[in-house]
Amino acid sequence: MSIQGLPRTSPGLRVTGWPRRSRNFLTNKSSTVLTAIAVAVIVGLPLLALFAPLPHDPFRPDTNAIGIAPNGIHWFGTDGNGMDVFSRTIEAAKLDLPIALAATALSLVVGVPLGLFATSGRIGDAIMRVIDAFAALPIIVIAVVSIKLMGGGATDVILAIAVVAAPRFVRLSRASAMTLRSARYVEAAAAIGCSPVRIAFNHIFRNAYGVVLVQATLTAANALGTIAALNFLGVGVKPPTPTWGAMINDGVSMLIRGEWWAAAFPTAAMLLAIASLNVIAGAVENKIERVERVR
Amino acid sequence: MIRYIISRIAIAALLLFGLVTLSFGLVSLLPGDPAVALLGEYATPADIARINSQLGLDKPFWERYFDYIGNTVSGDLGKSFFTGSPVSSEILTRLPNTLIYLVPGLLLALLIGMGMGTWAAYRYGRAADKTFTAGVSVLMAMPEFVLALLLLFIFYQQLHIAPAPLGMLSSVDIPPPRVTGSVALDAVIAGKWTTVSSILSRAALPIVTIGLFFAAPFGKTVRTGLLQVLNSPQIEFARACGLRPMQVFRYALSDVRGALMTYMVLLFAAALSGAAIVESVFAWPGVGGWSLDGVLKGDVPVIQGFVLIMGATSLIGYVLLDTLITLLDPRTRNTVLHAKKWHFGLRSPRQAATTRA
Amino acid sequence: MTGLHVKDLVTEFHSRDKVTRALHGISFEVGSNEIVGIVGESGSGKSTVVRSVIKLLMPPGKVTDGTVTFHGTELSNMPDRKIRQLRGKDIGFVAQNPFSALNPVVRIEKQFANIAKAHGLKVDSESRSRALELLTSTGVNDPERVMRGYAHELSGGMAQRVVIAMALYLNPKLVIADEPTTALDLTVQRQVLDTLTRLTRDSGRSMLVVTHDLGVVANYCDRVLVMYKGNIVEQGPVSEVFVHPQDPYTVSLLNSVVRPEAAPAEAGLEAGPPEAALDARPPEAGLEAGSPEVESNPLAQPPAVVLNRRGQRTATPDAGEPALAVPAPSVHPTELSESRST
Amino acid sequence: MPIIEIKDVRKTFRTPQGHTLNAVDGISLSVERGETLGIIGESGSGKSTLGRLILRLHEADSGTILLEGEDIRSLSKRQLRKRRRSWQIVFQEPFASLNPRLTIRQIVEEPLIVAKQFGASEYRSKAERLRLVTSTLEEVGLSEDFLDRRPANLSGGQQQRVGIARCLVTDPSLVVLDEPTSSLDLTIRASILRMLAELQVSRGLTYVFISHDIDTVRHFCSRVAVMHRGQFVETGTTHQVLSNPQQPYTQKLMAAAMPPIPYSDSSTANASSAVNASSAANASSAAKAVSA
Repeated sequence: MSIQGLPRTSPGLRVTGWPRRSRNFLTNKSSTVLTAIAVAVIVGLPLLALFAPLPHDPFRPDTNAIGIAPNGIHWFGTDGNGMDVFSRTIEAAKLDLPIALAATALSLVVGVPLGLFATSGRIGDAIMRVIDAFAALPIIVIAVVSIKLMGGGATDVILAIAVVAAPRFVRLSRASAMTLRSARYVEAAAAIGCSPVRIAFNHIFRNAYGVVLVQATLTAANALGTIAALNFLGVGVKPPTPTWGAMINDGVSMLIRGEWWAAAFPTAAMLLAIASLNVIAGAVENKIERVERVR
Repeated sequence: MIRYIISRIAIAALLLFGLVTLSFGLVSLLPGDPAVALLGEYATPADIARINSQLGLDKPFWERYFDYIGNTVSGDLGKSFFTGSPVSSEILTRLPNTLIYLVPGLLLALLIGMGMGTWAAYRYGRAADKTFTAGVSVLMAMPEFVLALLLLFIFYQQLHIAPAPLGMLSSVDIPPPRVTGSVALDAVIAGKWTTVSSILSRAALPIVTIGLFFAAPFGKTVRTGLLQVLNSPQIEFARACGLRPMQVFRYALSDVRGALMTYMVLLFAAALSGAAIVESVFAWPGVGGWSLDGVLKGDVPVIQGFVLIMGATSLIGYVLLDTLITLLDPRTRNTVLHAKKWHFGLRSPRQAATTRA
Repeated sequence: MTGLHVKDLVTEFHSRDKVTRALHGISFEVGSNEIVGIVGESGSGKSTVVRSVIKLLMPPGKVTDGTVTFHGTELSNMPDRKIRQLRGKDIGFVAQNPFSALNPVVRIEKQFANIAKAHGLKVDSESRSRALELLTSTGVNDPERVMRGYAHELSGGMAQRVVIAMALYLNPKLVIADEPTTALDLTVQRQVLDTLTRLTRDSGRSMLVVTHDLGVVANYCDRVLVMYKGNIVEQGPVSEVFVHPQDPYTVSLLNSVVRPEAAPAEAGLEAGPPEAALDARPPEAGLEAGSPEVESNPLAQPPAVVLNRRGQRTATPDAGEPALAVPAPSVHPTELSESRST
Repeated sequence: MPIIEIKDVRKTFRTPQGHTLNAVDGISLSVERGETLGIIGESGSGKSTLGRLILRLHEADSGTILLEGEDIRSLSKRQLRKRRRSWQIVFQEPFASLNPRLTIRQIVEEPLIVAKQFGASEYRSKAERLRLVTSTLEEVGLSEDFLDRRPANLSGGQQQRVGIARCLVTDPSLVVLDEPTSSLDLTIRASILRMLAELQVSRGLTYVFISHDIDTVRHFCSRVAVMHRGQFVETGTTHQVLSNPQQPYTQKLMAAAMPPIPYSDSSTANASSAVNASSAANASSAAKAVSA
């Protein structure tokens, strides 16, 4: 349950404060700084792409500068078509990150109520059986098929990723609702005459949302990887619109020749975004544990 | 016992049927006309109609559905719209190619994950554990294709140890005579050891990719599971009885066995469905790349076949696993074998144990 | 030197930024042929004592000072390998909950065999018959069937008898029992305790019993150690400590028990302890007996606090007050040390 | 009119394996206003289930349950929720029964809000609710400082006080106490019991006290029912039942109790207090002979 010897919140202090210590080897202060950086990356990258002036047009190939290494003009070099890697890497954030976040939000909105709803009764059982059958299907194929099914724009990618991720939330929220339903304080709430709706909101949801939130952040990180994988495979948003996955795919042939920059920079950007989301997930988890481990 | 097995089989059959329906429904709704895709955009309507009737696409939906189920049951998964080769035989030739790197890759993951996870659990809170945790977070943040590309860059481009990612056989290798259809198996049968070793050297990077990629989640599971058990009264009592560290470890392992087996099957399913990625990076002639191709082209029978086979494989895996876990654990084994006969009272052993605990 | 001698034992729990002391240098001994009880409430450190003595403490718990001598052998600086050989063979351990102590997926027979193997003994029909014999003497009926079966097939009392048999399997000189009957039903507790003490006394062993039940101590122990917040506040023969308690904490502990001879509806209800002082322990304490965090003691400077507490106690017999409206002074050190650490 | 009158109540559980367990097997009892009925039994005897059946926290399979003359088994769910404010329960595990995310104030206020929703006009004003919460907390020995704390920041005894305050805030007539002190430390138990006894007098409460501890029941209850395998094996005044038990099961239960007094009772005494070894050995064999 809890970890011994950890400082508890002193009585006057609210338990809901920002986490002061992380569970890994980072100290309190650096953990907070790290979280701040992570949030800055996730929020800042798309904003940068939207509002900041890019040094080159990310869509216009320069036939005089094909595959040149990073230099003062092309900070990240140019790719095989002569397009500026730096501008495209930033530009891709405008698409990749919002798609990942939107897909997560969508799966959250669909999955959580389903899970809370599926705790009992025939309909609940039926929902779970469908989810189980889904789990047996190859995920990437489902995603590809659903994107093909719908055409291949950004919205379609969002829908496809949401379809893949939603079962996770159904399971998770169902599991925590099931556990909490038998919690003693829920019984106590029933004993003082709380209505089922009041119990659901004031007692069950209040204690379940934290876990879901952590999972949501992790899912967003995962979605980012899946989107990149799909784009890497050539499914999803059409070229020449830059996405990290597609850029990496373009860069592979150069990579084999030893011209690493066209693939390396979008990869680094993507990994940075994924890592940031993971850091945020860790921070959220810590915050929740702060409440839970004092039990 | 027999009743239990029958019930398991019945459940599996029911799920399989649902899967067939799902794969048919999913794919039948694909937009776009396969005939157009096949003939190109300038095909005449007459040509399209001819192709459609050839492919049986002019029949009503329900008729196609029942045809599909009938064919599937008899083992006929249809023919590719594009190459015309039967889907079932394509899968049979390609699946071994996929398994060549997938199974050793997963075993490698098991080895690494188990070793590192155990080590981290035993050194909980110390440098080794922290390194492990950090390593896992890095690996978990890395999508499979990035890992594959990274390995390729290091071992092929920089160190020149690994061969080029150009498939299973190079042009200089002589393909063995066809016996089973699977090149690797045929090479073994024909005794062409140079070909076999060439295949193995090309499989090395995919194996390492899979091994590293799945070692992270596996190791994490091992560590969490062991940590829980190692702090349990059961292990404390074993230690208090003076059991040797290896004996204690075996006790701990017997407790997390079920969870690890479950995880292994889950990983296998995940690896199969992610095969498309690894295979497209290494141009591997496996079942994943082939199915991806089919999906991209809208080759309906190929997609259906792949979804069905992969789904069925993981389903059967789940059911087998469930049965195995139930039978391996004496607590649940008794429930299954002699239902309604308890050694004591009315409560089940599990309940009795938990209420007392 | 026979028996177990513990001197100035200090155990601490080390976390990243602070150290909490669970034991503040305790000393006691268990002579041969003697049954000694350790009583205390949750959080008093009584379970940490036994784990420190036989080095079962898991990190971040750590014995930082003191010596433990067992029959003339110094255990404190003994290598792990040697200690392991001692456990089970010279010092038997009876766990609290038999169902969580026995391995659920290994047959009882095999668990006996594993103990023998661990100490380099041959596993044969002889070692098996010794186990059967022990099971019989602990009162297990149909020991043959029990040996072939699994833990979950047993009732609580029977399972605890199996645990006792395992603890005594290699004929240890000392048995350490950690709340041996807490997990059992009332009617079974007595039988199991009778068995355990009979087997201890009959073969001239000694035993250290950890319990929170004063009844167990009164009925089965020769001597008693009373623990409070990581200190032994009083020790002596049961007949003396229970009849003429000296330490105010022991007094309040004994007072809080409802005595049979007292008049109904009065006794126990009026003679309450100064709860304010006791009730202000850290929230974790008392939630999960046996786990290390329960034993952790947030008081940084125990002796001062103990003195403080004692002075407090003896001065104010505020037993009947509806406590806690005004927290007693001894609350503050706890809270202060907490707020400092956060 | 008795405050509780139940007749031939039964409750059967189905185990996951499809076995049936008669948790409560045809129990009838009545409790008068102001009385404390003790229900004593070992774990699994069905005593907690009975407590929950009385308040209809579990649905009984058959039988009648009258609380203050009302047949609660025939009340609609909504009517039942409305009436809950008068019939309350205190749980065994104080921490588990408090929502960790709520403050003490929110926890104790919740019954008032529920009552307000059912039209109790006296709880309409927020200030009035706060006054009630504060005064009830004070009654159970918790100062205003506790209002904004959360359960995790309280000790076990304080948590149980909050649990008691929550059930008293709506001024109930009947309280089921389901082992209210068994998970608390010895030194805290007595003060909680003392407080409960005081509250009973000052508020005119009726208690059903569920426990496995004979000594606690002896001092807390006016009448006792001994429960075993879903049935009452013996009932009567505390004095009757516990001083002169008639049924073998009750006798067994009594014999198992261990009084914490050395040399207390000759029938259960053994050699434990003997100081030197040889006399210990002798006496233990003597004790064996006695118990045999």
